[in-house]
Amino acid sequence: MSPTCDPLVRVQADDFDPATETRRLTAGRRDVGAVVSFTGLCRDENGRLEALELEHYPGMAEAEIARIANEATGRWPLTGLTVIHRFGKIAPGENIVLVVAASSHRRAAFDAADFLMDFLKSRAPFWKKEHVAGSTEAGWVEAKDSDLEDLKRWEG
Amino acid sequence: MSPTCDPLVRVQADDFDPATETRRLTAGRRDVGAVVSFTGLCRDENGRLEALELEHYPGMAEAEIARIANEATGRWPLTGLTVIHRFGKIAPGENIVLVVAASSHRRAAFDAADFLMDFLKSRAPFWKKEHVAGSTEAGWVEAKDSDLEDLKRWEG
Amino acid sequence: MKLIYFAWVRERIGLSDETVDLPAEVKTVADLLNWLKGRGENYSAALERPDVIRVAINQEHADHSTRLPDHAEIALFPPMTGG
Amino acid sequence: MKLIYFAWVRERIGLSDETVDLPAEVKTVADLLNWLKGRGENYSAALERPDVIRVAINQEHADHSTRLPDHAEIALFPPMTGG
Repeated sequence: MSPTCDPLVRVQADDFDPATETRRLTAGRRDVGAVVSFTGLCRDENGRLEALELEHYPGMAEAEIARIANEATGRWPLTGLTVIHRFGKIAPGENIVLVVAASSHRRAAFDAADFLMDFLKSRAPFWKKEHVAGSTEAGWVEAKDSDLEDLKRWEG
Repeated sequence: MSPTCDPLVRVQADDFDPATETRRLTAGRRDVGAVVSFTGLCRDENGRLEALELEHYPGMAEAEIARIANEATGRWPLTGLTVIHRFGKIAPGENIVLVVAASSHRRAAFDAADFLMDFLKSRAPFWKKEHVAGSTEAGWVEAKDSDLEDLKRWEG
Repeated sequence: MKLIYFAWVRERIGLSDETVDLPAEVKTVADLLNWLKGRGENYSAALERPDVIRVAINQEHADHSTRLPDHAEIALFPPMTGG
Repeated sequence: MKLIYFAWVRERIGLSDETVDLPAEVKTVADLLNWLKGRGENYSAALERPDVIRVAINQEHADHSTRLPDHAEIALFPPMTGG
């Protein structure tokens, strides 16, 4: 009954264009009623952040995101799903992560995008390091307990 | 404490470009960490739909969307919020409605966009009529009870 | 009083808007709907189920129990289906 | 066994990856973490709180109680902070 779709997963150093990715899921189709896109950007902590550096586990990053994406397409009737996560140095204001979920139904698109972001945060093998202006020390961002709390929203 | 923002509300016959609207909320800023955009499209019911016709109440449509948008900016710390709703004839595959919510925080952006759509559906004065291929009769789309259920998610 | 109609309420009444003089006993939105129903078959067809009719007074949603202001734009329409 | 380290685990150990021969008594992920801690100050600094260390076996998340396969790529890293 549920439309199946094959998620598109990319892990890359280059920037992405949310508009292009959205068009890929809607162009020439008449069955898409809702597209939810989430873009996560590098946010400046009080003007002191020079850049984020994102380390990742090549191979596992793609595999783990694909596992989460496939779980989402099994849970919600999606017509399309795209997930892109960048690695490397990223300046404030730049894109880090993109999730685009398309469906015939509004709630499915919202929930799938929300679910993807919750699981990416605590299961995709990426680690953020902060490069701070005027300092040679770079510090690893600590995981938040709330990230694990977020996962519980999707249980049961 | 919460970043205040002045929502941008437009009610128009013309199409819109989600990418342009998203850029408007992020360009030149370093404080935006999350952008959630929802695009509602005209979906074809089993290949029989020729077009939707959207009637609206000019004046009240803008005012009511602005009331809902202002409620959202009061509830969540948003750095930007844009809502665009089209009226007139809209073919399958075309855009109907856009909500873009920007925030420092992921959950605020998701919740605000979700809230906006729930309230737009049952409070913004728009009515959809379906023009069906091979028929001169056009039928009004009926409101769903589930639309009112959706509002209850935001109580309390 | 300025009355304005939308969607199938407009189609069934056969008018987009009109200006009417209300009798003194029409005090609330519910009174108005009831009074309009008696104005002809087109009105009774449009308003046969008053409970589903939504009302806005001066472009704000209003309950059926709301008292009518002296001068206002009263809009009658079906449940909304935008978004 | 191929071991691979990320983020501050990598920095503290001072290696990105290495291949080690494990003694027969190292049977689970927890055994591995305990054994590595004894290999020097860099390892004990990286693994001082084994409970926060996340582990992947052949690129899939694994519990500390998981038995180690004979040949595998075992990755050790801090809690993830992507997204």
